[in-house]
Amino acid sequence: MPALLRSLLALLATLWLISMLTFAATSLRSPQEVAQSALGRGVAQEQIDAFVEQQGLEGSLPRRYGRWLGDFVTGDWGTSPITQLPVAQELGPRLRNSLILAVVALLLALPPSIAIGLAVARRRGGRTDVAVTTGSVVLAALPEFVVGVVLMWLLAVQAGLLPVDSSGLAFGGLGEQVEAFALPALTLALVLAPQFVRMVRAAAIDVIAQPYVRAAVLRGLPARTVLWRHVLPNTAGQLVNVVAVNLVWLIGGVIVVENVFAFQGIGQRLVTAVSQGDVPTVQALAMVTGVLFLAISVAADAIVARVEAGTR
Amino acid sequence: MRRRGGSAIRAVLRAPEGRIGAALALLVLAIVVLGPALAPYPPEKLGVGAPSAGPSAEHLLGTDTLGRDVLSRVLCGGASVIVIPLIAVLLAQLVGGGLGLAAGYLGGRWDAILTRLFDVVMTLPPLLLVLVLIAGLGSSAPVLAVVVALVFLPRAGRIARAATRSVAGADYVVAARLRGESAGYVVGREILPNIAGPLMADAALRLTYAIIFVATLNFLGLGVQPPRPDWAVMISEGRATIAVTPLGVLAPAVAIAALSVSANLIADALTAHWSPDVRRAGVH
Amino acid sequence: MAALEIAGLRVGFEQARGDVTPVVWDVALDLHAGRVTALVGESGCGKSTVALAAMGYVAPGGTLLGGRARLGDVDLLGLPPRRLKSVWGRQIAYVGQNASLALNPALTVGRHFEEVLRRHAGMRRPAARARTAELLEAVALPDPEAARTRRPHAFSGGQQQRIALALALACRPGVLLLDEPTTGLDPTTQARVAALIRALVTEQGVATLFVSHDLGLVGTLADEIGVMYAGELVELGAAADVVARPVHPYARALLEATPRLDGGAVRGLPGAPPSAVVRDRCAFHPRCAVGDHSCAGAPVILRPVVPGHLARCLKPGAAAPSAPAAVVPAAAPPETTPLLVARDVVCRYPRRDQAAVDGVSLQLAAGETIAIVGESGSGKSTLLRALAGVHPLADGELTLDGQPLAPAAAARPRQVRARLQLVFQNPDASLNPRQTVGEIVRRPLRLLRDDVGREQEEAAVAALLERVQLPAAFADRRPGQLSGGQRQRVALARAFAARPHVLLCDEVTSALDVSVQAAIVELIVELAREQGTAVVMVSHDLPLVRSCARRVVVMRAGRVCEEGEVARLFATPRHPYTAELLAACAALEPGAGRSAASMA
Amino acid sequence: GGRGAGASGAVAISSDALGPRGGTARLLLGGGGPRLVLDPATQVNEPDAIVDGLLYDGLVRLHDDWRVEPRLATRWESDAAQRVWRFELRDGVTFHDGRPLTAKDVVYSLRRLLDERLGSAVYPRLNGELRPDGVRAAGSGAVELRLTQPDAFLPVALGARHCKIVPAGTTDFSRAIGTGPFRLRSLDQSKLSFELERNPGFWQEGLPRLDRIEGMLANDQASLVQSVASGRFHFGGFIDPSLASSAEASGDARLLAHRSALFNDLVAAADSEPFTNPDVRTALKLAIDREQILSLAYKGHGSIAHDVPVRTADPFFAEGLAHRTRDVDEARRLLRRAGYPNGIDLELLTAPAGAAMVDMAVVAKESLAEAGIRVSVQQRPAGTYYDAVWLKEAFYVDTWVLRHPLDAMAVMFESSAPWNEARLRSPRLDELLREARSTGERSEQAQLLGAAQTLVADQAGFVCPAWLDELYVAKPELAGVGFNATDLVDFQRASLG
Ligand SMILES: Nc1ncnc2c1ncn2[C@@H]1O[C@H](COP(=O)(O)OP(=O)(O)OP(=O)(O)O)[C@@H](O)[C@H]1O
Ligand SMILES: Nc1ncnc2c1ncn2[C@@H]1O[C@H](COP(=O)(O)OP(=O)(O)OP(=O)(O)O)[C@@H](O)[C@H]1O
Ligand SMILES: [Mg+2]
Ligand SMILES: [Mg+2]
Repeated sequence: MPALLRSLLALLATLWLISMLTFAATSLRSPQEVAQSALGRGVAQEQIDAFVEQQGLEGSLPRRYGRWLGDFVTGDWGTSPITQLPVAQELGPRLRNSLILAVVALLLALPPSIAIGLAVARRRGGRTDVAVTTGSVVLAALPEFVVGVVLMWLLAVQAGLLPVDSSGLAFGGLGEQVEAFALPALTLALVLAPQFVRMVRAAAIDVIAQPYVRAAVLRGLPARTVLWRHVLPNTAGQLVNVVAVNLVWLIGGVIVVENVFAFQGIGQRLVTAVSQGDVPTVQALAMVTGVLFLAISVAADAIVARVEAGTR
Repeated sequence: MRRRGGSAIRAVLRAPEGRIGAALALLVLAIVVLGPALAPYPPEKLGVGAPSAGPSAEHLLGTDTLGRDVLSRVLCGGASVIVIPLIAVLLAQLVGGGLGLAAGYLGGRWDAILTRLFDVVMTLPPLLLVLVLIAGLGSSAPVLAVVVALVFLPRAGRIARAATRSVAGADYVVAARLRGESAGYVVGREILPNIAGPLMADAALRLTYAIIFVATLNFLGLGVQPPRPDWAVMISEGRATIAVTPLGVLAPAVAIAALSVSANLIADALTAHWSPDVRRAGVH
Repeated sequence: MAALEIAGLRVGFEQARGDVTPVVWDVALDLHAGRVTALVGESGCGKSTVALAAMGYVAPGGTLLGGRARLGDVDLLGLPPRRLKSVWGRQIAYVGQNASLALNPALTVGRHFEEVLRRHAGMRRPAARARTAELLEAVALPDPEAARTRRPHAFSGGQQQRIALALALACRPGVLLLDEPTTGLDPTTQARVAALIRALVTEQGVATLFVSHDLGLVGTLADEIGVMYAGELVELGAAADVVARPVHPYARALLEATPRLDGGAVRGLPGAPPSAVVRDRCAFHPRCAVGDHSCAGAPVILRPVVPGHLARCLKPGAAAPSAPAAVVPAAAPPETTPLLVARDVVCRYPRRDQAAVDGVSLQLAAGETIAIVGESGSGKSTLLRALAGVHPLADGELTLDGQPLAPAAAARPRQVRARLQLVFQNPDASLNPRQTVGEIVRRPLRLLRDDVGREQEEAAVAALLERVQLPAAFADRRPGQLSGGQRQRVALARAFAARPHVLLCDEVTSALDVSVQAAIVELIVELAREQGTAVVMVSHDLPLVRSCARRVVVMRAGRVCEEGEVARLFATPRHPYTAELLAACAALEPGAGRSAASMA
Repeated sequence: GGRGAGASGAVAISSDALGPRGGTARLLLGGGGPRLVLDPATQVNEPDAIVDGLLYDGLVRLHDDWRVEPRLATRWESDAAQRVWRFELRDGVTFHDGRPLTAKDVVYSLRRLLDERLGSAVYPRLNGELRPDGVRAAGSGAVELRLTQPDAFLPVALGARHCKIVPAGTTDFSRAIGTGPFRLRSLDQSKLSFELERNPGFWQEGLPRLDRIEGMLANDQASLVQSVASGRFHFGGFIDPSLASSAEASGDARLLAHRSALFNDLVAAADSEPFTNPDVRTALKLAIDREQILSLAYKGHGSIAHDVPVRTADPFFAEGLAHRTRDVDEARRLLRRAGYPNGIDLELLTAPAGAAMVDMAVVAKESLAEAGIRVSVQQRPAGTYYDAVWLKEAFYVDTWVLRHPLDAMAVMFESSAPWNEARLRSPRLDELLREARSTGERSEQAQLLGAAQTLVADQAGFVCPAWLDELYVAKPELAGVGFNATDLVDFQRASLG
């Protein structure tokens, strides 16, 4: 299918540009500096030289880029100079954790948001609608870490219901593993939900105003049928788009929330890697996140196309 | 919809949420501007009270672990989360908006190139992009402003381009071109007045995100560094002692919330006024 | 006994906070089985509101202020919502304006039928399917079986309208409410759907309300016509009577504003209707040619003028004093050298194989008015934009006064730009909402006119506004504060400010009501004659064209398929497509016999 | 000559002093690096020390009072010149994989430390006096160390936590084969978590008491206390002193302190302006308010220090130093004399790289200001602090853990020491330290080290206002946790009640 091929090529081109951008941004420091900061306390020049060679820091920037890209696509993501671990191996489990976290948060946020959004759209302008709308504007404006810290205070410190952090993820039984997800996922869901509610509401209001909805009502169909059969399917396309768009923010949110709750995911790793100057890890994470994000966008586009196939 | 006499301020004040937002914003701004003068103690002065003390008459919000007055620190801690986002958004709006306007007006190859460029930058999740850049550039207030501006630049550009395009195709612009108006006139008199409103609403919305953004970077320890008082840094530092001195975290949290919420309320009112149909999802 | 008896219907809408403005007042209508009652009037006079309120439905923001709608022995307006829902779709059915919007794009056609049949007839799927096929066949939809599994977008506008009609008839309702069921369809399709409706109504004995703004159309279709103005019925009578002998000045004005294929003159109706019900005097008085001060004194009631023909007028049937000169096509100018010539013009859009304009040649003499007609998408607008210099030519050439004319407006010298002016279809989009009328009209003066100095501009603007019959004070208004007709006048003033030699008009009236439309056409013809301007008028409205142009060019799929003098072409079309166009229009002419409408 | 002894073979422990056997203790260790280093010779951070201390054993172990406890060595002695040392090894000790401990293993382990390329932290301490070929086996049950210059403190040096004994030939430390009380069950470097289990063949009978230890490294100070208080962990540390009160407030956990086990110091490098002038260095020491730092930055968890890396309670502490008091006027006078009549502006760098490092700088700023030393505190990211700042900048905060006085001064102030952050170049100090090493006489040692401390306190650009306790939180049921100068925390006798 040429359309698919074209979008795939566009995707690859974008990825390539991302890789250049990332590589350029992380290669601003000279190899010497990188080695110094990685090796730390009083090192000999020989060690620095060895490091530069081992990390593939010698040669011109384009050559280094070429080498790095070649290695990257063949699965060799380098070794973190800080942890001495192969980057790919280190990121695997963290990536899994982060993905689960994102999915859990999404599942936590989406269904109630749809229900609430549809409900208030139906009684647009009512007191509940105003309350929900204003509430979502307020909630949407709160930084993730503020929501997270407040939840931590309420649920963990005051009520003692949940652990304050996600260290249960590293070991501990299933219960502790599950608990480890609770606060981060809840925080993310709270940050996402207002966006979703607003979008569902706006989309549903649009659809409800459509003549075909009034036509359905005037055919004597019950309200439930009208809402779920006639309104919801027509918001689906927009909804998928909204979810896809919000996933960018979800990725950002995951980074923040992981750092609030010491959750062992890629976001936490990214921030430490940035502050430690762990270049290979930062590069790999940028690429992984880029791929993930693009995959999501493409998937969303495909779904939207499918959903809207019938509706032009 | 009547668009006449619709100065942004009046548009904001007309909507109830806009009024609340404006009041809140004024309050926060007053705190930031007058705070240093009002602070009962120097914000960095140690041991003005017993460390980690609860609220009292002398220390309305208690003290932190070094015995500094939390109230004074809150009063003095808002500068960076206001100034840096403002500069960043201004930069993004000027540069990105300018480019977007050019792309939208010129169309053709320039449009294609710029749009593609915007798209590429936008494919990187914003926080990731900022972190990557900070990894390369290090962190300081100017770097922060530029980096955040860079994140928002393509978004501002896209909006400006879309707005320009929607107007550039309008018959009245065609009419102007048929008359042989100069590009300056067409852009300045025919296009800009019609997109200024939406762009302003968009900038206000972006400001909300910039505030969240800068606060988040400060929180992650990649922005403003202690001991300078800063709301997000206070939260980050106070998190550990939240059980003992919750006010040391909750007070700056409320301050940040007030700031970003007020910005968002204003943005919301502006959006509702200028472009009731703009899908906010498409905006960021 | 009437199948649906509407009496004393009053509806209001919440305008500002808390204020309810009445928009429909004391409407009374009886619908009888097997008969079509039409409701006509200008946009916003409350037709749709009446149709919906007759079912017991008021759009959000609206309130029912009073009245009855008796269906058998129940009053729909007194029913609780639950009961209403079992009546809707079963005993009384509604088809909304523009069927393509009235069918849910996410559901298959079959699904729409299934839902209704299950709900009101308790039918299971197989039974519902059979009934669906039967219904689709009744509305003459090709291949009903296959149609069931497709979604609405897979059908043309006319077919969608048929589906919507079939859906309304699914449960054999006694009453059918149709809100402008043919608006937006091209004339040919319009005629077919109208004929179908008529046939079904007669056949199934349904009492039908037919809402339309087209008096010509309903004259051929309806048994009875109600004319609405400002939320009130102003005339009600047998269709033939109302069309042939309208008694209310408003009904007469509407009829006179409707262009006729036979070339009869159209006359515009100045002014605009009030936006709310006027109860203390005759609402039409400010626009009325025959009324006097007595009309403004007291409310006027609807009363019989002759038996069975009611009107809300103190001077029913009075002739207008001295009818203003009707529009007459410009006299044929002496055969001089052509002013504007297009030779073998080809225009394309990116990523489209088919050229939008495919080798069109055209000649325009000074002072001449020609019309370009053709169905939607035939390339009329593109051709016009190419002439104006805003669409690039893929091939061909243009000359003005024998001199080659640069294809791009930007490349044309200033004087040349002044000589060609373009007026757009939609006056909303062609005026910058952020500029005042004064600024809008002043720009071409400054840019394209050497003879008007800065200090004379203000006077010139005032003069131009006066010429298009707008008060000089309007110079300070912005487009948002004007009505559609007024905006189009501003657009004309802007075009004439440059003293053009050629005026290019792209469907300048199709966004306007008939009444306004006639006035604008009048104005164009008058100004053009005054200044000796040649006019190219693009339209898909044949009768309108007939009333103002001397020569017609018929386009189809980017090519000219016939060209000729109006009289000749309308009398003896040579191209089968022209004939088809004419036939469709003829079927919709006021007064055309019902037999003509039954062609399907 | 130096001499030490202990019973040979299995060591019996009177069991009544010990808690019950069994149970799994969970540790949450903060202050760690990005990975857990299982090679004891190159270990870096505190969690490495604690975990490696459980997995490996050294020849000796140091207590806070510099008592040298026999571990894998049962006896040691030197010749009169303090040049040739002989250590006798404990019988019947086996590694986790069942191999018996031999002199070969000890020789291999010690020689590794002397390899410059390995970069062990004890290398600078031993490098000057011991070459790899100076380490020899003396039969299978003893080793002999021949020094190039006298060192009476060699057993103390070997009590460093890096000097653990590993099987000869080990290059891969991922399995952590040692002779310690616990052995490694699993380690997940990406999660920074580990599981240890009792070493059934441990040479000290009856120990350890715990069956298992699970732990993880916490990257986040903030949640350490809460995590222990909420019951998910039995033991957490280090706790920043600023969090001590919250540990005390959160009912169910108690605070444990390894008294005065570390210090933060201000480094004023003598080779950079304005610290080239000794008056400026001395002004800093006179102006700083030690009490304030102890009470505010350290919340009282520590003790006053006197600008030497030796605690007041240390047997080698130079008494006279304790009588020096804060003198702001004198500090001003010195500054005037140095050419700063209007005071001086300084930029002090710090990082959240160790307990209270930032708070210490912030508090120091206060008292220095009173003497006209106006400090602006600049916080740098912890991750790159030791690369970008340490040993490079002029004025910054550093942190050290407790060392033996001689070790500490040798590592920090000897002219040739690579970690001479203060840039002290004093032949006299080098001489004093050399002499102290070469005498076995306790009183002479004390006198020489005392003189060295006085010199450091007078001259070095090294401002050390207070010692800081290493703080931990523990659940009450965890008993028997000990502290020492080698492994920091010792869980050998820990038990769950
Ligand atoms: N939902 C609504 N809210 C407020 N006012 C409304 C609403 N719907 C209709 N109106 C007002 O009621 C009046 C009658 O509207 P209605 O739609 O019945 O007119 P119409 O004759 O059907 O016009 P058209 O030919 O344009 O369909 C108008 O003035 C309109 O502005
Ligand atoms: N911007 C565009 N991009 C691509 N194709 C276009 C564009 N505008 C018009 N077309 C196509 O060009 C052809 C001619 O369009 P044009 O607008 O000239 O028709 P028209 O006769 O004016 O129709 P209408 O009566 O609907 O205004 C049509 O097939 C149309 O689909
Ligand atoms: Mg209507
Ligand atoms: Mg057109």
